[in-house]
Order: sequence, then structure tokens, then C-alpha cells
Amino acid sequence: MKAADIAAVHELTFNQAINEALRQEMRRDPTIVIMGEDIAGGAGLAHLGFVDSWGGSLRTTKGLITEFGPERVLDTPISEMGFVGAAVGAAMSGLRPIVEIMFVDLIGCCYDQIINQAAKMHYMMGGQVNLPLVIRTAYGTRGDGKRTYGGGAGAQHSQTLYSVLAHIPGLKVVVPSTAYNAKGLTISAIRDDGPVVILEHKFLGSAAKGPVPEDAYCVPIGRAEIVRPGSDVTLCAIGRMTHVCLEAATTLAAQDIEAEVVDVLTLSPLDETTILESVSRTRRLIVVDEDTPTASMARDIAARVAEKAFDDLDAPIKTINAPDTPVPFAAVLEAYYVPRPAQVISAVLEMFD
Amino acid sequence: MKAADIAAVHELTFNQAINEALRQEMRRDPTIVIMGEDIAGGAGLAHLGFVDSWGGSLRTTKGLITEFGPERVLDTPISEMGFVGAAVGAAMSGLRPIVEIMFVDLIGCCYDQIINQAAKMHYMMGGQVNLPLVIRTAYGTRGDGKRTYGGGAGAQHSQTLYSVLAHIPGLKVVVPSTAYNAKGLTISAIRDDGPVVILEHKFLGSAAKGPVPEDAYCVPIGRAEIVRPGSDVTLCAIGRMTHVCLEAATTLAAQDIEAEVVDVLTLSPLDETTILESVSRTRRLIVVDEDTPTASMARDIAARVAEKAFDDLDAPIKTINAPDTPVPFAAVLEAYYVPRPAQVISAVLEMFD
Amino acid sequence: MTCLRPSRDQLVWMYDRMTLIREFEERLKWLVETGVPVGAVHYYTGQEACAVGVCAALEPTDWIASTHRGHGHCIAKGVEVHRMMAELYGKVTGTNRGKGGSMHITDVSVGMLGVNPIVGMGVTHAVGAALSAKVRHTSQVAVAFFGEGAASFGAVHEAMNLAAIWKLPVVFVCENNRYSQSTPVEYAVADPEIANRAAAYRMPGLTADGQDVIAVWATATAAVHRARSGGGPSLIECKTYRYYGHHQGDDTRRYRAKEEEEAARARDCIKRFREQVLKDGSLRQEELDAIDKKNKEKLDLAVIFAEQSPLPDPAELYTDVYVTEGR
Amino acid sequence: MTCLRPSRDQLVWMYDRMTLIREFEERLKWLVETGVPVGAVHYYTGQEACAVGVCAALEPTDWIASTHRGHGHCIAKGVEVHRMMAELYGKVTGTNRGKGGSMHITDVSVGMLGVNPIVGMGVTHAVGAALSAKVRHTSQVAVAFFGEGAASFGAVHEAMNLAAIWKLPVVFVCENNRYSQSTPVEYAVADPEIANRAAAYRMPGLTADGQDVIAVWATATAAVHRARSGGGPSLIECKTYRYYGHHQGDDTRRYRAKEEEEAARARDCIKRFREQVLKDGSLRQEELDAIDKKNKEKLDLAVIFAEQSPLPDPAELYTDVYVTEGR
Ligand SMILES: Cc1ncc(C[n+]2csc(CCOP(=O)(O)OP(=O)(O)O)c2C)c(N)n1
Ligand SMILES: Cc1ncc(C[n+]2csc(CCOP(=O)(O)OP(=O)(O)O)c2C)c(N)n1
Ligand SMILES: [Mg+2]
Ligand SMILES: [Mg+2]
Repeated sequence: MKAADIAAVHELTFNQAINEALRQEMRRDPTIVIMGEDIAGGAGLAHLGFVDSWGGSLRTTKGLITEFGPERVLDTPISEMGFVGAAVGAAMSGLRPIVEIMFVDLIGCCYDQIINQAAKMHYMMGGQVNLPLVIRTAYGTRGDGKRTYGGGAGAQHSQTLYSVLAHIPGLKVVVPSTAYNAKGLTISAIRDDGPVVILEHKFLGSAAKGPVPEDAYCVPIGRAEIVRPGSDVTLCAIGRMTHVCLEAATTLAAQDIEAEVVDVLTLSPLDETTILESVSRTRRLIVVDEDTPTASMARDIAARVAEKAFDDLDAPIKTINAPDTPVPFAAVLEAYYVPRPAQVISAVLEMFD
Repeated sequence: MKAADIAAVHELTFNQAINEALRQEMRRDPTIVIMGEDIAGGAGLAHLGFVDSWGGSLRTTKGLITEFGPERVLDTPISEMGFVGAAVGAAMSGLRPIVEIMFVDLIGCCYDQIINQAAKMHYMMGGQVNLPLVIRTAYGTRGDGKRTYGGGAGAQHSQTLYSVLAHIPGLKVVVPSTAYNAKGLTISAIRDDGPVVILEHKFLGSAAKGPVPEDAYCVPIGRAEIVRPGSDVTLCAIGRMTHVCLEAATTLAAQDIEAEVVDVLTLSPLDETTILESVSRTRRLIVVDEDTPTASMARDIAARVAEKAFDDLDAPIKTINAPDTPVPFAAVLEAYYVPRPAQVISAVLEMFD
Repeated sequence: MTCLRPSRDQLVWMYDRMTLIREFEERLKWLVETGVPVGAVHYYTGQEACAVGVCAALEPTDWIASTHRGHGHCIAKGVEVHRMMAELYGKVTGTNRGKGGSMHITDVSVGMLGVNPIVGMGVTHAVGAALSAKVRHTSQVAVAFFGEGAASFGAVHEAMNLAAIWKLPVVFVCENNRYSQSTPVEYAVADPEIANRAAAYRMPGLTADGQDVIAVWATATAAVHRARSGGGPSLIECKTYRYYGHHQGDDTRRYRAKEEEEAARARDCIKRFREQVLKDGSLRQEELDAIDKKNKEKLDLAVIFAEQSPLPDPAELYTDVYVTEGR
Repeated sequence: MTCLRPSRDQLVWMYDRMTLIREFEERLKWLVETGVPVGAVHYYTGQEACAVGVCAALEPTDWIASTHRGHGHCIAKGVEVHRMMAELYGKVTGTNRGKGGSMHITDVSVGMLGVNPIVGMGVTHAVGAALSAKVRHTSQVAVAFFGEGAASFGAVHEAMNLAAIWKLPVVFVCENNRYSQSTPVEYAVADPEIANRAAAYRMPGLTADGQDVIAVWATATAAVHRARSGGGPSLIECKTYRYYGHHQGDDTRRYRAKEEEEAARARDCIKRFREQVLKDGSLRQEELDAIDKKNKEKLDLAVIFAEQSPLPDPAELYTDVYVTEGR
């Protein structure tokens, strides 16, 4: 277990781990600033003794303003296009900004800044500018009937959408799945000299708890991880789906099917090697993705394997996504929306009869 | 040849065919309005005798204001989020708006209206509202060294990007390839009671000329077309790539390889049947897509076939996309950017040795 | 302007709607606190006079577009509370068949174009509805409700400019409750007097006491008349206050002083209305009490309706993705 | 304010830059008309006094962000014309190694943060650079150039509000040339006097004659001084005019009257400058002619440099996609 390599380890939630990453990096580098709506909260009310009232809508930035002050921790008005643009300009001129877009559902309000500005600057300017920008955003649907942390938020506050970011050349897109890799990927993103988008699952934010080294460390961007070795089928999972696949794998093991679970971790640039190498051993692939199916990362990964490892395959590649519909509100419908272990299990079993 | 079914036929360019579609539909239905930047041009200068000075930046809306007046043909300020939003609101309240987003590169300025508003309204409102909205936008890179109609426009004015639209549930996305299907798909889009995005290739706009029935007619949304029958390999093409594949097919025929060319025409909802049926006969598939590769429609189509027709395949599925980079400016680089017949030909030949 | 007086029927209607909204939110809050899973909700409590005062100036055929804090706007425009409650319960009898939830309640049959939780978007849709009225030559007016936090959002600027250059029949109503989540208007908006913004679009900018339903109604009446008679858009800023947190989980004491909250509650729109109409004798105590009672009963029935309504069939997950599919 | 007088060196510099811009665009126009494939270009001709007057008030370490019509801003801020020309030729010696073209010319070494053809985006980037200066406690100022057409764009509103609430050292410079492509400002902007917009952000709104470089310089000097000394942002509207079409392919006579164009040309910024400095004797005829000659030669050399420079290696298609790749 990686965490073991490093001396002191403590239990943190996914969100606490990100908070620790942000704090440690801001201590290290005074050019790091962080902006977003209510990331501190109560901005301008310091004179009344109110500051850091929110710490971000999911509390990942809690306490940062009290340590680093309002000049480096900036609450913003509701102006996604404006403040993400300000972050882009700041990244071109000496700062290393971290912006929080409250929910990935809101990227439609600043999409140009992400895909035309941040992603292309370095290339279209002939390499003369770096763009050390981190964009953090919460995504995902809860699906278990509970109405918090991605549950009961409806069609415009429950999306996954990362495929429309991964599609864009020049952008790095990471999707952590545990407290450990959330901290490590966040630190890697901050230290990257180009734009990196981090997608944080609302539900994992509080639900995923685990051992995290107290010191700063990097989990490399661009590398997938085999989180469960297995010989019979490769379950390639993104973000929260890693936990869904691990759960399915445990059940399958009881039926003597050993599933290998690959946690993709970085959508772009994708670690094809790890995935292809796994498939070459298991000869079967199922990609599990919380995003909707059309032009999704699940189908992207399936296509790459269909092109590069076709002869290794003993069975058709399967993909499991959310249905090709908006996210419904009713708990009874939302429950069928998010891919579930049962779906993974039956997809695997079909492959074996 | 379809056009033959209908009495009077005339030669039109792709853009002229769209213009005719818009004009005929606006004559038929007074609730159709059209808006966009300089779609007429010289707005507000009628008193000086200036009106319809531009007719759209690619002239597809030329002459509409003189026939239908400034109340139904609205020049807009530079406010994509605002006027696409106005079109969404108008579509909810009795109009059938057609909006022109000058280039698909600009969808980042109104992406929320497209993906969160237009695409989801009908679903999240429980079916109580229709949303008869058409969004027309120009896309593509020219790539032949010439510096007009998509050539020499650089990273932010040459993109294809349709996969980030096709990804969104609830949106219909069509990509015409000829004057004939441009007119027919435009009319179908206008008559559809939901949101439809039409992507018009800048270069085809003036370059694709062909016979077009004078009367109004529909080319059905959601249906792909086999534009060249063949028995040895299926070339599945999108938009302008259809012409690239037809060119490649002609060369291949001289080498006794009969390629079947499928023009996808609608990205979402995708006509899987036609594609699968073709692959079941040819047992080989290459998907050719002008968009960048990650989470692209090319990989989407490849993945669907890898899942549903795996056992029909005699060779790995190949995808040909633009490289995973922004569009470079220099003609010498742009020339390597757009997929070319030579690439298709060598991909096919590889399959046969 | 406040010389303009509402009729007796209008006064009754205003009180009825304000108390119905208040009762809806209080009942909802109670349900939330007892653990009923209604999803994310943003209470309108405290701002009732804004929605009611504005809608009192509208015709049934007029349109409104709303925000995430939309329950009050819905009720003021005539959406039935039992169908709203059923929507929050995720029942098929809800306004949106349970597929929308609090943040998407819509009822176009009463001119309610939708609660919309993407800040600012509803404002652009109202402009579109106004365009529709103009092009179709109807006399309809559209109202765009938004918060002062939304005033910093680009689409709102674009929408106001479009409405102004096209002289559209739309009224922009900014409910300035002084906070955007925990961020105060003095911090987030360069000119916290939102009404001043109107000058940039050469449209009238009016300010109304958002705790005084009659003042809001009088101001809105003027703006609506201007819009309906072809005079173009106006901007109304209603100075108001939300009593509870931004959403059900938010503790306001993290960013608002007790004194400030108490001062606001002291100007409660319902309390003041009662005092005034009783003082000037325009309405009688019994009438008001009867309305209170009726609305409490309405909510009793709404909750029962919601509880007893059927859940959507799982197949509804796949319906209405495309309009052409129909149902 | 115009009592403020530029030094002799400043006058020389202003004339030098205005004529260099003019010469660059005239030469480019000639190249385009003789069929040299330079890609999409938007001539700055006619507006020279705006870019030069503003940049005359800046330090080399200050930042500017530009628009699609950016050649003038680049030259005024000190980007070398031979590297600009090489960029238009798509040569590896270009400012962007031939990968950007006219619409992306950038040279951060002289504080030019980029030509940016997505209207309004450069404005937000200038605000970011100003934030950077503030956070890093440098005395740098950022200038955001934009057209009056961009004034209707939401991001520009958001950027101005951010700059105002954060009191950032930025100067917003709107070059009102009265047209957005073929759309006149009177149609597209509710208040065509863009400077009035500043009131909505409680920042100074100044208007300058954009055909008078000294007037622009004087106005910009005041705004830059305010920004540098912690006074926050200002908005300057420069009334100006573009002589040619929106881009190389646009025929202006489809939407602009001959008389209007002639009237504008009669107030040509270079002609007026020459007359004035000769009249008041601050510069001599020979000096001016020498500058003209030098700049013509500069362009001769720039074209030769561009023609003779190598094309990028096809492998450059794949380089610099990610920063970490480096080169
Ligand atoms: C574009 C966008 N950005 C951010 C959010 C998150 N958000 C939801 S409500 C809200 C505050 C809105 O404040 P205001 O407009 O004043 O309305 P109020 O809540 O006070 O009624 C924010 C930031 C959002 N929903 N949409
Ligand atoms: C967001 C966006 N919308 C539309 C366009 C297309 N376009 C390019 S320049 C232009 C007109 C800009 O007018 P203005 O801001 O006045 O600048 P000018 O051309 O007059 O210098 C338009 C509409 C664009 N590039 N970006
Ligand atoms: Mg508020
Ligand atoms: Mg202009």
C-alpha cells in the first residue's frame, strides 16, 4: 500500500485530503492563489468577525483564508467566465491560480475559457507561455435514494460531463477515487505548468475516507492504477466507478471469476499502456463510466482497445455508462441512473456463458 | 439518385441550399424567426439604405431580411449566451427560432444554454414543453493550403467540436455533407419540435455544389446513408470526411478493393443499424472523423461496433481523426491536420496484408 | 406612485398568496427537518412580498421566469401547491412528473416558464418570451426574477442589453436580499444599488421596498404598463431579505449578524400587511384568519396528495428525452 | 487634462509607432491583394492613435491584452514587425513559431499577452494580469483593449465588476469604431456612449478623441496613474474609425456611407499629428520624413525576413500540446 512508503499517515476524507493538499502547496509557493464562489465565504464581512463561513460549498477550502488571507483566497461573484478568465490571465503573468467551479454542471458558463483559452494558449503561442492553472470542480450523481451530496439535485446539478473536457487537446483531466490519490493528484496538478482539471465526486468527497500521508506527495498524472489484480476480465473504471467495480469484483470472486480492476485516474492523457497490458492478460474488457454514453470516455477506451488489442480479445468489449438521458430528480429514477455493481456483475457473467 | 424523385431540380451550393431551406420554411410558418450576428447586417441602417449587407458571415442567410423583415430576421449584438438564451425562451413560448452561432468554436460562449437549457428542458419539465429550436453553426478546417473558408483561421476559428454536442442527451446533432442533404436536414431540423444542432462545414459551404429539388423536402434526422456500396470494407464518414472517403474509395477500386462508404449524417441519435448492417457484410470498419480523437464520435462508433458486431469483424476497427492537438495556423502544418484520402487508403491497405 | 391603490380583491389575493407561500415553505421546512427526502430546496421565506407584488400586476397570460429560489414565484403565478409538493416528493403527479424537483418546477399552463438553478439563465429566457410576444403581436409581458448575486453574471448583462435594443416587453425584477450564498452584495457587486444598473441600458431603474407588497405592486404595475404599451423594459430592485439559509443545510449565523436578521424580521411583509389593512380597515380580522386557515388546510392536503401519489414508473427514466418521442 | 504635454521624445515615439503600424497594415494589405496567403487578418488602419496613445502611457513591464484587430496593439507595445510578419507567413521565426497567425500574435517578453479573437476574452485576461500584479505586489498595470461590439458581451461585464470590487490596476480601453462587423453601435449597444457604462461599476468613465494621439495619451496617463497608485480601474472610450473592412474580404460600402468614411479619413490621426507638431514647431519636417523612410525600410526588411525564414518542421504539429513536454 503506497501510503506505507511514507512515514506519518492519518485518516482523512477525500475532501480533507484535498484541503490538506491545497494548504501544503500554498505554504510552499506564495504565487498560488485560489478563487471561487464562497470558497471562503462571508468575504467582506471580516469587520463583523465573519470570514471563512463556508469554506467552499463542499468545505474543501475550509480554513485557507484564515491562514493565507483574502489576497490569496478570493471569494468571487457569480462570474464563471470572468473569474476563470482572470485565472487564465493570472497564470500567464506570474501566478499559479487554482479555481473552483462549484459544479461541473457549470462549465457551460466558462467553457470557452477552458477549451479555447487555457487549453490552447501554450500551443498556439508557440510554447512561449506556460499556464499553471488548476480547475477543481465537483461532479456526479449519488443514486442511492439519499438526497444530499449529489442525490436529489436534478438535471443541472448532478452531471459527470468529463468527456467534454477530456475531448479537448492540451487539457489534462484527472478523476481521483480515494483520499490518497485525491491529495496526490491535486499536488501534481498544482505543480504542473499547464492547465489541469480535477473532477471531485460529490459523494466520494465525504464518503471516501482513507489513510493519507501527512507530508506532501505526488500521484503522477497520466498513470492508471491496477487496484485489484485479476486474471479473468479487466474492469476499467473511472472515479467513483472504481468502487462500484471493486464491489462487483468481490462478488464475482465468490463465483471464481477474478476480475482485475483498473482505476483510470487520468482521462487525458490516458494511460493506454496499463489498460492494454491488463487486457492482454485477461482477454476481456468492460469499461465502467458514470458519464452518459455518447462520445464518452468509456467508448473512447473501448475503441482504443478494439484498435490496438483486437487480437487479444476473447469477447466483445462492453461499456457501462449512465443512460443517454438527463439526470432525473425522483429518487426512484435516480437509483437506476448511476451504474451499479449488479450491472457490472451481469455484464461479466454474460461474457462467461 | 434521390433528387431525381422530385420534379424540378436546380444546381445549388451547400450554402445556397441552406438558404433556400430557410426561406421556404419561413414562408410556410410565420412563427419561425432567425437570429445571429450580422445574419442580415447593417441592422438599424435601413434608413440609409443599408440592409442585408452581410447575409451571415458565410452568406447563408442572404436575402432573408429583405423578404421577411427585421422582426423575423434579427441581427444580434455579440451576446451568444444572451441571444441563444432568448431563442430558448422564445421556443418555450410560441416561436420556432433558428439561431446562427457564427462558428462552432464559439459554443464555449453559450454552452450552458445548449447543454443545460435547450437539451434538458423537455425531459426535466416532464414533457410539458416542446423546444423547437435550431442552432446552425459553421465548423471545420480547410487543410489544403488555401487560407479561406476554414483555412488559415488558427486554433480558435477552425475547430470541429461536434462530439461535445453529440455527448449531450436530448440534443439532436446533424452534419450534412452535400447541398441535397443540407437542405433536407435543415428543413427536418426546423420541423422538429426539439432542439437540433446543424454543423455546416465552412469549406463545403461553397465547394459542395449539386442538384437540389426546388420544392421543400425532408432528409430524415437519425438516418445514415450508404453513399457508395462496397463489399470489402466499410468507411464510416462524418460530414466533409464523406468526400475524403469517396475519393479514397475510387483509388482503392483501381486496386480491386471495393469500399462501402457510409455517410453518418446524424451524430445523435446515431443510426447504428445502417452501420452495423454494413459492417456485417464488409467485416471491416474504418471510421473517419475530422474532430480530435479523444472521446470523439469516431471512437464512439468504433466502440458500438466492437460491442455489437465483434464476431462479424475480420480485422481491428480503425479510427482516423485529426491529431490530438489544437489546429495550427501555418499552412504546412494545417495540411497535415485534416484527415486525407491517403491516410484512409493506407489504413485500408494495412487491413489487407 | 404609491397613491395607486389596490382593489379590495387585490388585497385579499395578495394576502392569500403571501400566506400560501409562507405556509408552503414553513411546511416544507418542517418536512425537511423531520427527514422527508425532498432534495435540494431554497426557502423563499421573507421575500413573499416581491413575488406576490409583482405577480399581482400581471395577467394570467403573462410569463415569468424564476431562479433556484423559485417556490414563491411559482405560487404567486398560480402553480398549484399540491402539484409542487408532489414534485418535491418525486411523484408522477408533480408539476414535472417528478423528473425536475424543486430547482426545475415549471407550469407553462399558468405562464411559469421554469425555476432555473443556473444563475441568470431564467433572465435570458424571459427576454425570449418577451421577443415571442412582440413577434407574435400579443400583448403579453414577461418578468425575469433574479437575485442580486445574479446581477454580476454576464448573461444578465447581455439579456438587459438585448431587451433594451429590441424594446421588448420585459420587466427585470432583482430581489436584492443582500447575499449570494454567504457573499454579501457590498463585496460582490461594484454598485450594490442594483437599480442604478438600468442607466447603462437606458431603461428606467426603480427601487421598491421588498417588504411592502403594495409598494412592489405599485412599482411593478408602472413597469408592466410601460412594457405592455410598447415602452420597453424596466429594472426593478426589491430590497428584501431571506429569513433562512441559502438552502436547507445552511446556517446563516456563519455570515449574518443576529441583529441584522432580527431587524429584517421586524419588517416582515405579512405582519406589516396585516397591521396596515386592519388599521386602514380595508380588510377584516376574520377574513385574514379565514385565509390563514384555508392555506394551512391547502398544505395539509398538498402533503397528503404528495404522499399518496404514485411514484414514476422506472421506465420514465427513458421517456421525453426527445420531444418527438412524445409519451 | 490636455494641458499635460508629451516630451519631445514621446512625440517622436508616437509618430514612429503610428507610422509603423500604418506601414505594416498598408504593406500587409498590398501582400494580401497580390495573393500572399497570410490567413485571416483584420486591419487596424485608422485607429493607430488609440493603441499608440495608450501604450505611450505604459511602462515596458506593463501588460496589454488585445483583440482580433490586434496588429496595432502589438506594434505599440513593442512586438517586432519582422516577427509579426513571419508569423503571418506561417514561419517558424514568427512570434508564435507560425502556430498562431494574426489572431494569436503574442509576445509576453514585451508584455503583450496575446491577440485574442474570441471577443471579450482578452479583457478577462488583462484583469487576471492586474490581479497578478496586485498579489505579487509589483507596480504593473494591465490594459484591456476591446471594441464597442465587445461591450455587449457578458464576460466584459463580469471582468469590469471583478476589477472594480478587487480595485485592480487595470485600464479598460474601448475602441469605439462604431461597427461590429457590419452592425452599428447605435443598434447593438443600448447606450452607445460606452464610457457611461463605467458608472455601473463605480469607476471613472473617460472619453477621448481616438483620432488624436495626444488626447488619448493624456487620458490614458491619468487612468494608468490611478491604477498604478492603487486607485483601481478606469474605463476609457476612444472614439475612432476603421478605414478598411472588418477583415480583408469585407467591402464596407455595403454598410457604411461614402461621406461617413471620407469624414473619418479627414480626421486621420497621422495627418493631424504631422500638421500639429509642425505648426507648433515641436518636431521638424525632416525628422518626420526620416521616420517614414525608416519604417518603410523596416517593412521591406520584415517582408524579406518573413519570405526567407524557414517553415516549421511538420513535427511541430505535435509539439507544445502540453507544457510539460517543453521543446
Ligand atoms: C452560474 C451559476 N454559478 C453558481 C451557482 C451556484 N449558486 C446557486 S445559487 C447561488 C447564489 C445566488 O445568489 P442570488 O442571485 O443573490 O440569489 P439568492 O440565492 O440570494 O436568492 C450560487 C452562487 C449557480 N447555480 N449557477
Ligand atoms: C464571442 C465571439 N462572438 C462573435 C465573434 C465573431 N466576431 C469577430 S470580430 C466581431 C466584431 C467585433 O466588433 P468590435 O468588438 O467592435 O471590434 P472591431 O472589429 O470593431 O475592432 C465578431 C462579431 C467572435 N470572434 N467572438
Ligand atoms: Mg441574493
Ligand atoms: Mg467596433
